[in-house]
Amino acid sequence: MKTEFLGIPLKNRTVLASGILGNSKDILERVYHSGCALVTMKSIGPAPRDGHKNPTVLDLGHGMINAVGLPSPGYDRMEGEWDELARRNFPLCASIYGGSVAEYARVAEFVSQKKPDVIEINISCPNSEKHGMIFGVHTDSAFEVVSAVKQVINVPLIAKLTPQAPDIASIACACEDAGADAICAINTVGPGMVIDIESRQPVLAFKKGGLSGPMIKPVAVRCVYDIFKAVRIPIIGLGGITTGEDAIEMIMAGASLTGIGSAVRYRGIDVFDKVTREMNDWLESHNCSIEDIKGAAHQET
Amino acid sequence: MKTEFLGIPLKNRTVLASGILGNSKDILERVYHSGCALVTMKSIGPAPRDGHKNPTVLDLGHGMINAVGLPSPGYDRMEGEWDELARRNFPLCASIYGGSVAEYARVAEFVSQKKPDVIEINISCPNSEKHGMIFGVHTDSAFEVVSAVKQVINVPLIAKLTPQAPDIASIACACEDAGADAICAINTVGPGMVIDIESRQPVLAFKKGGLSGPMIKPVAVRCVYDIFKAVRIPIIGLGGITTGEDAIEMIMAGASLTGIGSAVRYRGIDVFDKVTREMNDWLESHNCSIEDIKGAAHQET
Amino acid sequence: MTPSKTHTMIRVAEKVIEHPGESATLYFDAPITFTPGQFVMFWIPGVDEKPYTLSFVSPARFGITIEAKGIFSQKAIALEPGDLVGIRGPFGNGFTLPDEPAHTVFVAGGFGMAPLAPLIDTLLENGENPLAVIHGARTRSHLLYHDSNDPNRNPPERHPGDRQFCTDDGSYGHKGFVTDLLLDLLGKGASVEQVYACGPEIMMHAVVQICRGEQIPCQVSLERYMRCGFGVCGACVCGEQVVCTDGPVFDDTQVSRMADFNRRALLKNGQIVDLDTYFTWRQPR
Amino acid sequence: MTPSKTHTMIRVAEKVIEHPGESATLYFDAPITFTPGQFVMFWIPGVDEKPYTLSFVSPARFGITIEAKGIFSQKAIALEPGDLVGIRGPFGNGFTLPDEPAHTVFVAGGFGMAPLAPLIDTLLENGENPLAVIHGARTRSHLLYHDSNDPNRNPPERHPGDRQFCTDDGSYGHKGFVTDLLLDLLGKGASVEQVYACGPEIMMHAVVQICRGEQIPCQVSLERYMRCGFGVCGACVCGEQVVCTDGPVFDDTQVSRMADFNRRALLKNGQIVDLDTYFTWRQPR
Ligand SMILES: Cc1cc2nc3c(=O)[nH]c(=O)nc-3n(C[C@H](O)[C@H](O)[C@H](O)COP(=O)(O)OP(=O)(O)OC[C@H]3O[C@@H](n4cnc5c(N)ncnc54)[C@H](O)[C@@H]3O)c2cc1C
Ligand SMILES: Cc1cc2nc3c(=O)[nH]c(=O)nc-3n(C[C@H](O)[C@H](O)[C@H](O)COP(=O)(O)OP(=O)(O)OC[C@H]3O[C@@H](n4cnc5c(N)ncnc54)[C@H](O)[C@@H]3O)c2cc1C
Ligand SMILES: Cc1cc2nc3c(=O)[nH]c(=O)nc-3n(C[C@H](O)[C@H](O)[C@H](O)COP(=O)(O)O)c2cc1C
Ligand SMILES: Cc1cc2nc3c(=O)[nH]c(=O)nc-3n(C[C@H](O)[C@H](O)[C@H](O)COP(=O)(O)O)c2cc1C
Ligand code: FES
Ligand code: FES
Repeated sequence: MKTEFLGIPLKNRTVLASGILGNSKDILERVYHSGCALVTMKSIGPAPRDGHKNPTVLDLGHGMINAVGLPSPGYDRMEGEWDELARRNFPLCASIYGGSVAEYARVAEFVSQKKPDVIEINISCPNSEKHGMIFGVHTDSAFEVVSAVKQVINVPLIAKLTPQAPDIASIACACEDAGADAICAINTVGPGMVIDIESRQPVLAFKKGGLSGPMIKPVAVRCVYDIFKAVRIPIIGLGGITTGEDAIEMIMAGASLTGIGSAVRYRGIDVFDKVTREMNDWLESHNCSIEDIKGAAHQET
Repeated sequence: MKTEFLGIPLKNRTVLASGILGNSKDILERVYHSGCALVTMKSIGPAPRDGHKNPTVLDLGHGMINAVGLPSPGYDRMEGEWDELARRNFPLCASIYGGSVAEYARVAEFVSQKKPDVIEINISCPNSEKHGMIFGVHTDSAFEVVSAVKQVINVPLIAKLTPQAPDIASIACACEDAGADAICAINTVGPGMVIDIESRQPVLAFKKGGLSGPMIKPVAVRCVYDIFKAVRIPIIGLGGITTGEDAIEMIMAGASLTGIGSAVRYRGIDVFDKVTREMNDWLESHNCSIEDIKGAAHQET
Repeated sequence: MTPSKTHTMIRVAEKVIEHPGESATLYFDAPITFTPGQFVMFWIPGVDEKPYTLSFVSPARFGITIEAKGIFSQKAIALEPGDLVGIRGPFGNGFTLPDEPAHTVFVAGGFGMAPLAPLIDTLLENGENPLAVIHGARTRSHLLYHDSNDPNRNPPERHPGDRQFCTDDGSYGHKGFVTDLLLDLLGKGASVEQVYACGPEIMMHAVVQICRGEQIPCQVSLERYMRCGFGVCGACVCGEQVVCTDGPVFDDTQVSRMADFNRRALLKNGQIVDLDTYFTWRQPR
Repeated sequence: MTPSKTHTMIRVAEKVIEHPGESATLYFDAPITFTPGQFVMFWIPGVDEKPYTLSFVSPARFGITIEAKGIFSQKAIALEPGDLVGIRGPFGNGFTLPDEPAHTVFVAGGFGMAPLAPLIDTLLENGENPLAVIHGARTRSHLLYHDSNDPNRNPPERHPGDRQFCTDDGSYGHKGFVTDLLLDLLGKGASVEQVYACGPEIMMHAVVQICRGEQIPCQVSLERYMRCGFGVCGACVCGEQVVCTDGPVFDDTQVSRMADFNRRALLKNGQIVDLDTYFTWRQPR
C-alpha cells in the first residue's frame, strides 16, 4: 500500500481530514502512529478567530453536523507550533483559508516557509469580495485563488472542493488549470439545520452546519467520480469513509488517497490502521492492487 | 389540523410527495384514505418516457437513492386516467416537468384543463436550452419557467425546488416574483453514487441518483428555513419527514404543509395518518396550534 | 451507525438447466430468511434488475427459476457458476398457510410452479400432503421440475407422487387447462379447503372465480413491472394495491375487489393499459 | 433506520443551592447509564453548551453541580425547576475502581469534589469505606456538599463521616493545601493503594508527583475547553491525548507521559498557551 503522492512517500492511502483533531503536533503525530499516512492540520486562517459558540458539533447517528466556525489562532501566532512541527518525522499537510484572494495568498506564503509537505487550500469559505458567495462554487473565483496561492508557495498545492458547487467537475478543472497539484473532495454537504422542537430553535449556535460522515458518502463518491473524468491530477477522496470497503469504493470512483474525518468518532483514532488493514485484506482476497482498481468504476461494461 | 391551502380545504397538513406511488387514481385515493390531505401525482412529462433501466431505487438504511428517470406516459396519453380523476373526491396536485420552457408551458396548459386542484412544477430537470443546466439552480431560468406556466394555467401553481441551487432562497424569490403561489422544498439531494466494489460499477443503471429520506432532513429543514425568510407565499416542507416530530420541526422552520415520500417505505402507506396523529399529540401536549409554531425557529432568543 | 447494505453480491453456485435454452434454476450458497411467495430483486451488473420468486430454499442455499423470455431472462439463464450477481430482498408478503392442517390444492400454470414449489416443500416438511397438485403449461417443455419421460432426469422430479398434468397442446397429460382439472376434482366431491394458484393472470382469474363459487379460500401471486421492490416508486400498483409490498400474494377477497386484477397494468412509462397491451409489450422482441 | 437523537431535552426537576450565588446542583428526573467521572454536554438554549461531570446518579435521577464562574455557569445556577435544557452524553471514560477492595484515598480541590462524589457513592454502595476523603478549597464557601456549621443544612452533608478539610485561607479545617493532608496521611504510614484526585491542574500535578514517589496508583480528571465531546474536533487535546474520549480520567502513568499536563492548553481559537494564560482567559470578565 506504500505510495508516492506529489513526490511525498506515504506508508498507505489514508489521510486525516482537516478539522479533525489536528490542533497540535502531538496529536498529529499520534494520528500518524495510529496508521494515518498523511495528516492534515486544522485549517489556518488570516487572523485569530474563536469560531462559533457551542453547540458546534452534533452526532446525527448516520453522520454529523458541525458549525465550528473555522477557529484559528491566526497563521502568524503559531510560532511554538511551527517550531515543534519543524522537528516532525511524518508527512504534513497544512490547510489554510481566507476571506479574500489576498488573504489566502498571505497565509499561504507564510505557511509555505514553514515547510509543510503540502498545502491544502479550503475554498469552501465565503468570499468577502463577492458578498459571501463561496469561493468554491464559481470557476472564476476558484481559478483566481488557486493561481494566487500557487505563485507564492514552494510546496505542492491541493485544492479542497465543496459539493455545494452545482458542477464540481468544472471547479476541479479550473483549479487544475490554475496550477493545483491535486484535488481533495469533498468538504461537508449542505448546509443543514437541526431544530430542537422543544426550545423551538436551531440547536447549533450558528444555526446551520455542514454534514459529514456515512450519510454523505454517496455524494462524495459521485463528486470524485465526476472530478476523475475531468482532470488528470490526483484526487484525495473524502466524505463518509468509515471502512476499508468504503475506501475501496472511493478508489474505484477515481481517488488516489482516501481521507477520513468523522469516522474517528465511530471507530476511534486507529480507524486509519483499521481501514488500511481492511483495504489490504480486500485487495489480497481479490488478488489486485490499488492501481488495478483506481477509477475502475469508469470502465464501461 | 384542518386548514386551507391556496383556497383548497385540507383535512390535515400532510402531502404525498411526487413520484411516490402516485401512478393511478386508485392508489392516490388509497393514499388519501390513509390520512394524506393532498396527494401529488408522479411528475408528468411532455412525451412518453420509460425512465432508466433498473436498478433505479436503492435503500441506504438511513434514506434512499433513486434514478428512476422521470418515466411518464406523456401528458396527452393519459385520457383514461384523467377521466377517472375527474370523478375524484379528494384534492389533487398534478406535478409536471419539461426540458424547455415551451414544454413546461405545453404540458401545464393541457394539464390545467384537466382541473387538478393545483399544479406543481418540478424545476429540478435539466434545461435542454441551457446545455443540461438544471432549471432550478439559476434565478433567471426559474423565473422564466414559472412565468410561462403561470400564464397558461387556471389553478394555483407550486414551484418545487432543488437543494442543488447554491442559494435556494433567491430561487424561491424568483419563483414568487414570477407568480408562484407556493413553494415546495425540497427535491432529492446530491446527486450521489453507490459503487458496487465487487462488480466495480455504479449500482444504479443511471449511475447517479438523488438522495431522499431521513438523512436529507437537515438539508430540507435548512432550505425551508432560508426560503421562509425570503418569501411571503406558503411552503410545503419536504425531505426526510418520517415522524410527527419531524413534521413539527419542518413547520417550525417555516412550512405550512409537510410532504412525505420515502417514509412510506419505513412506516407504510398509513404514515400520513401516523404522522398526523403524532403531530396532534405533540400539539395537544404542548397546548398549541400549528399557527403558533409556524416559523417559530426564526424567533430570536 | 453503519448504513445497511443496499444489496448483496453473490456468486452463482450451481446452475440446473430445467429445459435446455428455455429455463434454468440458479442456486446460491447463502442462508436467507424467507417465506414462500416472497421475491428478490435480481441484478445482473451491466444488464438490468428484475424480480424473481425464490423457488428453492434450504438452510444454506436458495434458488430462483427463470424462464427465458426477453433479453434479461436470456442473460440470466446463460449465467454460469462463479458469475457474480446482486440480490436485494426478500421483499413482499408471501403465502399464508392455514392455521390447522387442511386439504390444500395447488394450481400452477407454467412458471407459476416456481413460487408454489417451496410452499409445497414447506407442507411436506410439516408432514402434510397436498390434496392435489395441478400443473399445466402451454406445452410439455414448459412444465417445471418434472419430466416423466426421463426417469433419470437431472434434476430429479421435484415433487414425485400423485400429480396432475395438462398442456394446451396435449403434448403431456390432459389436453386442456388447469381449470378443467380443478373443476374435475371439485366435481368428484373432493373437500378442498385451500387453493394456491400461480400462473398467467387470466388463469388465476378463472381459478379465483371457481373458488369463490365454491367458497374455497384461494391465494394467488401477481406479477407487475417493478422498480424499487419496497413500496415507494409506484411502478407495480394494481388498482389500489401495491404488488411489491401488499403482495405479490393476494387472497380471493382482495383480488375480487381489485379494480385492475385481470384487467389492467402499468407499462414501464407508467401508462395504464389493458392486460393484452401489457403482455404484448412484454413479449420478447 | 430512525436516526439517533442529537440530544435530549429535559426539564430541571430540582435545584439545590450549595452556596448562595456561588454554586448549585441541578437535578433531572431521568435514568442515565453512567460511570463516575463521565460528563455530559449541557446546553442552555440561546446561551451556550459546556461540559459538566455528573455529580449525582440514582436509578431515576441525575444531577450536575455547577460553580458560578463566567456567563454560562452563572446562567446555569440561575435556572429554576421547570426550565428546559439539553443534554448530550454521557461522554468520556470515567474512573476505574480497583478489581479488589482496596485502601482508597480521595483528594478533592474545590469543585473537584463533583466528579469524585458519585465515585465515593459507588464505593459506599459496594459496602466499602474510603480510607480517607481529603477536601480542600480556597475558602469555606468553596467546600462542596458540606458545612459543619449548619447541622440542619439543606442538602444534608453528602458523605458524613471522617472527612479531612483544609482551606487556603484557614476559614475551615487545616489552613493549607490538600497535599499537606495527603503527605500527613502517608507520613503516618497509612497503606494507601489507590488515589483519586480532582481539582486545579496544579494540585493534581502535585498529587501525582507524591503518588508516583510512593508508587501508589493515582487517577485524575482533566478539564479542557470542549466542543464535540466525542473526539473529532480536537478542541480538548492535551498533548497526544484527547480529553473528551481518552479521558477526562487519566492515571498517573498517562499524565506523566503527557507533554501538556500542568503545562499547556488550547484556547478556543486553538492557540496553544501555557496554563496561566489559559486560566486568565477563563476568568470571568
Ligand atoms: C413478484 C414477481 C416474481 C417473479 N418471479 C419470476 C420467476 O420466479 N421466474 C421467472 O422466470 N420470472 C419471474 N418474474 C418475471 C421476471 O421478473 C421478468 O419479468 C421475466 O423474467 C422477464 O424478463 P425479461 O427477460 O423480459 O427481460 P427483458 O429482456 O427486459 O424483456 C424483453 C423485452 O420485454 C420488455 N419487458 C419484459 N418484461 C418487462 C418488464 N417486467 N418490465 C418492463 N419491460 C419488460 C422489455 O422492454 C424488453 O425489451 C417475476 C415477476 C414478479 C413481479
Ligand atoms: C470534563 C469536564 C467536566 C467539568 N465538570 C464541571 C463540573 O462538574 N462543575 C463545574 O462547575 N464545572 C465543570 N467543568 C467546567 C465547565 O465546563 C465550565 O468551563 C465552567 O462552568 C465555566 O463556564 P463559564 O461560566 O466560564 O462559561 P462562560 O460564561 O463562557 O465563561 C466566562 C468567560 O470565560 C471564557 N471561558 C470560560 N470558560 C471557557 C471555556 N471552557 N472555554 C472557552 N472560554 C471559556 C469565556 O470566553 C467567557 O467570556 C467541567 C469541564 C470539563 C472539561
Ligand atoms: C468537526 C469538523 C470540523 C471540520 N473542520 C474543517 C476545517 O477546518 N477545514 C476543512 O477544510 N474541512 C473541515 N471539515 C471537513 C472535513 O475535513 C471533511 O471534509 C468532511 O468532514 C467530510 O469527511 P468525513 O465524512 O470523513 O468527515 C470539518 C469537519 C468536521 C466534522
Ligand atoms: C423513487 C422516487 C421517485 C421520485 N420521483 C419524483 C418525481 O417524479 N417528481 C418530483 O418532483 N420528485 C420526485 N421525487 C422526489 C420526492 O418527491 C421528494 O422531493 C424527495 O424524495 C424528498 O422527500 P422524502 O425524503 O420524504 O422522500 C422522487 C423521490 C423518490 C424517492
Ligand atoms: S416496485 Fe416500487 S412500489 Fe412496487
Ligand atoms: S471536545 Fe472535540 S475532540 Fe474533545
